[in-house]
Amino acid sequence: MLPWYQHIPFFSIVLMMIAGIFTSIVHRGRAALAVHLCAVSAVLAGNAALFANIVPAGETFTYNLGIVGHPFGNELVCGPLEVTLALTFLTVMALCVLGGYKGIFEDIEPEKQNLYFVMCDLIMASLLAMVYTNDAFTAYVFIEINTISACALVMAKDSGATLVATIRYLMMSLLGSGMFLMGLTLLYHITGHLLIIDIHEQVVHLAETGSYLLPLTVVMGLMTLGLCLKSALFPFHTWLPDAHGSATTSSSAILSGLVLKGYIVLLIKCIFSIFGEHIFRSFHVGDALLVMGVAAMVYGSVKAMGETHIKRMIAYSSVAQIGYIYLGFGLGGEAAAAAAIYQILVHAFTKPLLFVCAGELAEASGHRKQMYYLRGAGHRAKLAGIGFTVGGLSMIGLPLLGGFAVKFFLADAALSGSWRMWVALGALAVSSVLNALYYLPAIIQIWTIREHGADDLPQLPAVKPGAAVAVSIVLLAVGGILLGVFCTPVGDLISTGLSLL
Amino acid sequence: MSDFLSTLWTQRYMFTAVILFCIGAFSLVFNPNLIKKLIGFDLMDGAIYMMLTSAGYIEGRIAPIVTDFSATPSVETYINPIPTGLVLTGIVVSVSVTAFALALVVRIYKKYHTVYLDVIMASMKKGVD
Amino acid sequence: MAFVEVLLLGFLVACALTAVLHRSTMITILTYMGFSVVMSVIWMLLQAPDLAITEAAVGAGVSTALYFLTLQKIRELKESEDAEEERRRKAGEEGRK
Amino acid sequence: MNPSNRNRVKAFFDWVDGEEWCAKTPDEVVARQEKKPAHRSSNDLDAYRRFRRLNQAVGALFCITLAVVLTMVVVNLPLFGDPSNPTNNEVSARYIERGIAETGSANLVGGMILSYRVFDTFGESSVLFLAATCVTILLRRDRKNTTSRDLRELHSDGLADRKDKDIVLRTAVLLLLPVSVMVGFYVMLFGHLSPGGGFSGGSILGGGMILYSRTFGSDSVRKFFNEHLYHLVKVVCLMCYGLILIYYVFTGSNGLDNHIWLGIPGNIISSGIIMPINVLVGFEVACTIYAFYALFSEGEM
Repeated sequence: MLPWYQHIPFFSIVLMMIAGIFTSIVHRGRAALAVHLCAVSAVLAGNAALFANIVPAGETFTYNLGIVGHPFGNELVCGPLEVTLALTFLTVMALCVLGGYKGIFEDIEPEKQNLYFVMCDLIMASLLAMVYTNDAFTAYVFIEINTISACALVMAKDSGATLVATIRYLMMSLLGSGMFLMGLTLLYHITGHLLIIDIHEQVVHLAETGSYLLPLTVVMGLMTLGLCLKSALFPFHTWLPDAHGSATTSSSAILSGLVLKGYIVLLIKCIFSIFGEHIFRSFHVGDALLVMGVAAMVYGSVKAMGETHIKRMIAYSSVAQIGYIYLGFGLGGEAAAAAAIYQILVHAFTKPLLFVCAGELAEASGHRKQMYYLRGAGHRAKLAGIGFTVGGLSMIGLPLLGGFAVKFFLADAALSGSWRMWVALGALAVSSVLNALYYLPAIIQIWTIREHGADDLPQLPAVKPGAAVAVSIVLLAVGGILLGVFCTPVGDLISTGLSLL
Repeated sequence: MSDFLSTLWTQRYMFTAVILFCIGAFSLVFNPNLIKKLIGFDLMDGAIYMMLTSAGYIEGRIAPIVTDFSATPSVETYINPIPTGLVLTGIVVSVSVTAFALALVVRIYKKYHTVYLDVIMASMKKGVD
Repeated sequence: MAFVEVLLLGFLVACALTAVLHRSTMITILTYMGFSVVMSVIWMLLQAPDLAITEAAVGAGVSTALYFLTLQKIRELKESEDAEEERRRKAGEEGRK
Repeated sequence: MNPSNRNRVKAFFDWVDGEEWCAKTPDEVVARQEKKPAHRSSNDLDAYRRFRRLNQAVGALFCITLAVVLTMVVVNLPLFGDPSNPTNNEVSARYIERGIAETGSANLVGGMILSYRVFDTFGESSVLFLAATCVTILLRRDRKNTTSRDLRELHSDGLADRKDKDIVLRTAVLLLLPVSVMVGFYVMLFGHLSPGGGFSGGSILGGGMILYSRTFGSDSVRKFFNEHLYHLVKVVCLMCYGLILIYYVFTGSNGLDNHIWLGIPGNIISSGIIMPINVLVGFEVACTIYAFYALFSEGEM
C-alpha cells in the first residue's frame, strides 16, 4: 500500500473533472458556484496536507496510473515545486472566482451561468494535470482542455468584441498546440518514450552520442515555440490584450493569473525534466528566449503606457511580466530559473488583484473602464483603490512587495558576468522605469479628488464591496505582500524543488 | 543527392506529412477566411497524426488485433500499438475543437455578417460593435 | 503498391492545396471531405484500422457535416439579411413616393 | 518627431500587434490618460486588403522555410518501417506480448488506451464534453444570441419542423438507418475484439440520428431523445467512466488485485473494464454529436 498522501495529486485532478461534469446539470448559477468553491477548497485542503507531508522531507514520488509499473502507463510526479505551484494555483483560482462573481452573474445569461463554472472546474483540473503530469502526451491532452476552457472563459460575456477576441485566441492557441504536438511526435520518434523521465534518459544518451542532433534541435524549437505562443511571449502576444481586456473580470483574472502560467510550468518541465537544463542551453534555445523576454518587457510596457482602457493597460502589463519569466529562463542557471518561478507565483497573485480591483473601480465609475472616467474612483471604492495601489506598486517593484523580490532575485542571478548580465540588468532597469510610468499615473488618477463642476462627469455614489470581493482583494494583496516579505524561505523552497525536478 | 532522394522516398509518408503540416499552418495563420483557417487546422492535425502513425509502422507486420488466442502474441507479428492509440485520442480532440470553433464562426457571422477576420477587425475599429 | 502510395499521397497534397487556395468555401469543404476519405485509406495502408474507421466516421462524416451546417447557417443568414434589406429598400421607396 | 515619421512608427507598432489600433507616442501618455477618450480612429478597409497580400507573402515564405527545415529533419529521422527504430522498445513489446493477459482485449490498441493509458483517454472524453458545453454556451438560444426576427423566421419558415418530402431520400434513409445503427452498436460493442471502439461507434450512431432528424424533422427525434435525456446520458456516462477510472487507478497504484474479471479473450463478454467503457463513451459521443447538430441547426435540442 502507498502512503495515503501519494494519492492526492490523482484525486485532485479527477475530483475537479468530476465536479465540472456534475456542474453541467446544476441548473442554478449560485449552486454551481458553491459546487466549484467546495471542490476547490476540498482539493486545496488535500494539497495542503500533501505539502505538509512532503516538503519538510524534500520528498519526490511518482504515481502510476494503471495496472503495471514504471514505463508502461501514465504517471504523475510530485515534489516540493509541484505542490507549491498547485497550492498557489488553487488559492488564486478560488479568489479570482470570488472576486469577479458579481460580474459573472451580471454578464452571463442566467441559464448559462452554471456552464461558466464547468469551465472553471476544468481549467483547474487541467492546470493541476499540467503541474503534476509526468507523461508528455497527457500534457498535450490537458493543454487542449485548458485551451478550450480558457477560450470559453473569454467568450462567456458574449459580446461582439469577446467573440472576435476568442477566435483570435483560439487560432493562436491551435497553432501553439499543433507545434507542441509536432515536437512531441518527433521526440517520440527519436526516443521511443512518452514518460518524461525516460525521454530525458534517451535525450542525454542522444546528446552524448551525437545522433539525431538536428531533429533534437528542431524538437526543442517546436515545443518551446508552441508553449511561447500559448503563453503570449512577445511577438506572439497579439491576441492577449483583446482577450484579457474584453472578458469579464474573473475571466481576465484567471486567464492572466493562471492559464498563462500553466503553459510556463509545462515549459519548465520541458527545459528541466525532458531536455535537461544543460542540453537545453547548449542548443542556444535559451538565448532566443532571453532576447524575446527582454523585448516583451520593454514592448509590453511601452504599449501599456499608450492605453487608456484600464483593463487593456493591465493586459499589456501582463505581456511585460511574462517577459520577466522568460528572461529568467533565458539567463540560464538554477538561480535565474528560481527567480522566474518566483515571478510566476508573484504574478499569479498580483495580476488577479489588479484585475479584480480594476473591475470594482470600473463598477464604482458607472461600468466605464476608460482611465478618464476612473478619476477619484479610489475614494468611491476604497478597498479596491488600496488593492490597486498595492498591486501597481508591486509591479513597479517597491521593496517589501512581491515584485521587488522578483527583480532582486533576477538581478542577483544575472550577476554571472557574461553579456547576458548587461542585457538583463539594463532590461530590468528600463522596464522598472516604464512600469512606474504607467502605473503611477493610473494610481494618481484614481486617487485624485474631483472638483465640482470642473468636468462633465456625473457625481457617483461610493460603492461598498461585497464580502466575497473584499475577501478576495484582501487575500490576494496579502499573498503578494507575504511573497515580498518572506522571499528567502519561499526562494529556498523553490530552489529545493527545482533541484529535485 | 541520390542518397538524399532515396531517403526521402523511404520517408515518403513523413515527407507528405511535412508538406501538409506547412500548408495547414499557412492556412491557419495567414488565411483571413475563418472557415479556411479551420480547414487548415484540420489539415495540420491530420498531418501530425500521419507522422505519428508512420513512426509506429513496421514493414511486413500487421495491425495489432489478435485473432489467434492459442499462443502468446509475438512482437514479430504486430506493429507498435502506441502511436495508433495516441492518434485515436488526438482525433477526438481535433474534432471537438473544430465543433467549438465552427460554433464561434456562426456567432461571429451573425454579429459581423462576414467570415473574413481582417474585415471584422476593420469594422471593429470603426466602432461598429 | 508504390504506385498506389504515390497516387494517394499526391492526392492528399492536391486536396490540401485546393482546400486552402480555392476561392469557394463549398469546394474547400468538399475537398476536405475527399482528404479525409483518402486519409482513411492511408490509415489502412499504415496498418491502423482503428484509425481508418474513426477517420471515416469523424473526418468524412461528423466534421464535414458540421462544416456544411455552418455553411448552410451562414447562407440562411445571408438570405434573410438580403430579404430584410430588400424589404427595407422597398419600404423606403414607397415612403418617398 | 515629424508627422510622417510618427506614422511610420505607428504603422510598425500596428504591424507587430497584428494590425491593432495603437495609441500615440509615449510622451503624450501621462497627459492623455486624463483626457477624455476620443472615439477610435476609423481605418480604411482597403488598407486591410493590401495588408492581406503582404501578410500572405510573408506567410508563404515562412511556411516554405519551415517545410525545408522539417524536410531536413525527416531525412535525419529513424527510417520508416524499420523494426530497429527507437519506438519499438520494451514498452511496445510489453503491450503486444502481455496486453491480452493484462487487459483481456484482443484489439491491443483499444486495450492499451483504455487500461495502461486510461487517464489520457478520460481527458479526451472530457475534451468532447467541454466542446459540447462550449457549443451550448454559444448556440443555445437565449436573449443575447436570438433576436425576435430570428424566432419569427424560425416559425414562419417552418424551420422548426423541417422535413424533407423527397420520397427517394426518405426511403434511402429508412434503408440506411438500421444499417448505421447496427454498425454503430457493432463497432461499439466489439471494440475490444475488432477495430473500432466507443468513439467511432458513437459517431456512427450519432450520424444515424442526424440523418433521421434531417429527413423526418427534429420533432420526430424529440419523441425519444430530448434535452433532459441528453444531459442525463452525458453526465451518467462520464460519471460512471470517472468512477471506473478511480477504482482502477486506485487499486492499480496500490498494487492491489482489482477483482476485475477479464473473461476469455475473444468472447464478447470479456476484457474487464474495456467493453463497459467503450459502451459508455459510445453513448456519450452519440449524444454529443447529435447535440452538435441540433444546436447548430436550431439552437435547441
